[in-house]
Amino acid sequence: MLISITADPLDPQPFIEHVRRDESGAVALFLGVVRSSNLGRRVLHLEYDAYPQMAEKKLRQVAEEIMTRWPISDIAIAHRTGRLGVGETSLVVVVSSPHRREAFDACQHAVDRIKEVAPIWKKEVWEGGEAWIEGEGQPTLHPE
Amino acid sequence: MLISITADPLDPQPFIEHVRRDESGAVALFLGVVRSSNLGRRVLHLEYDAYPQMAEKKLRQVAEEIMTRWPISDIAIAHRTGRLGVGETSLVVVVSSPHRREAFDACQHAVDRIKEVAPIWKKEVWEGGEAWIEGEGQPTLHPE
Amino acid sequence: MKATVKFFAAFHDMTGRRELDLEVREGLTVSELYHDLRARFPRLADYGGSLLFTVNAEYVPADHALHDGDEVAFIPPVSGGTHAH
Amino acid sequence: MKATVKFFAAFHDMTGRRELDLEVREGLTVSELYHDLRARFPRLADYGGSLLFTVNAEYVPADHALHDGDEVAFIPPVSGGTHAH
Repeated sequence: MLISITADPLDPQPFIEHVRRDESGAVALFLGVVRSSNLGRRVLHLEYDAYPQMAEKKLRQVAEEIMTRWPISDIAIAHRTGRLGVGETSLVVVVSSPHRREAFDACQHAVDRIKEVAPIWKKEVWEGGEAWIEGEGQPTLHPE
Repeated sequence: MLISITADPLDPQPFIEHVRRDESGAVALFLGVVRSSNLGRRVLHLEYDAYPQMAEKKLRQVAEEIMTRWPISDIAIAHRTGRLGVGETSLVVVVSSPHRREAFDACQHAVDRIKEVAPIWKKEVWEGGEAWIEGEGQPTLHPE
Repeated sequence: MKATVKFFAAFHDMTGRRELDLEVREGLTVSELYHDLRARFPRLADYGGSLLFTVNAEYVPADHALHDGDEVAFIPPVSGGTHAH
Repeated sequence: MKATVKFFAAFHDMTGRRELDLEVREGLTVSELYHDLRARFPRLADYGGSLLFTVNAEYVPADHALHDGDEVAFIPPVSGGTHAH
């Protein structure tokens, strides 16, 4: 399991190598990428801000939850922070497993959960304005 | 769209770059990997054989079918042939799209279809024996 | 007693700060602390019920009482992960 | 007339060949061709109904008749893609 919050560009290759095991027949990978337009606005760049220690803890909880629920071999989650231009990768989720169905399911579920629980925010900067995007996810309050 | 049947090792990075567009917010990627055991046998290596021109044509048909059915930006499919050791990548499928749900769905469906229609076979080589694996998929006969 | 408040994202923009060390009274709740801070930083928005609170990097209810040395943060609805909804 | 037969995977192992140029009679069907080849290559297995035929890189029915210059291949159940079922 590998969890990373980093300001450095995200290259998926080391994460693929980290999760692969000799028993793995399948690796499912997701990249979140900055796109050039959102809600009709031309996006110049994004800024991601995180509460790093807490985000790392929450991503680790997501990874453990996924490992418990699906018979996968391993999972890696990396989230980038700071300023990202169009085409740059904000999120990498990689899952390895003996069979392909659970690799896809676990990877997709991990992406959904990350958006819900991780204290990470993005600001969209477009020509003539900018705004923190708030309200896509709302962490659930529950005893831990 | 990029379709490739190749004896060279598969590196996913160029395929990711090929499919990404400025409107892409999501990239879903699948790697098929040679695993060390199958049906209780310790696998030494695999050999993939293909009918190359036809496999390329069938993979292109799968890619076109996927592009028609889901609102994705682009898709790349690469299949390796020849001798592959444990941990080596036999199949790369990469899909980019504005939103993440369809990237996952399209990628997963493409992998399923590739196994059904592509004239590609694998031989498992284990200690003391080897066998062509036949019967996982069976191409459907239909007019084209 | 002492508490440290961390400001992220919109809170960083609204306060111009990343962190603030405060002297707070015993038993102060996190929502009371937020109310007090709005007097000091008038730009702090009223998030109503959609604002969450953390103490020492765990989510806590609004009526959670602070202890000496606690690290507090305010968490508006999160938007990490991808740019593709 | 002439036809070229391509052998892949198990067929390559069973015949020791990748390709074979043949003189075939007008109107010969692909399944008849396969039957004839089994006389020449006794190791060719009886796949029954699970064997598919292609002509010029398209799947065709077993009773498809050959034309001059056709490229024929025999397609046992495929197993490409991944090693993870």
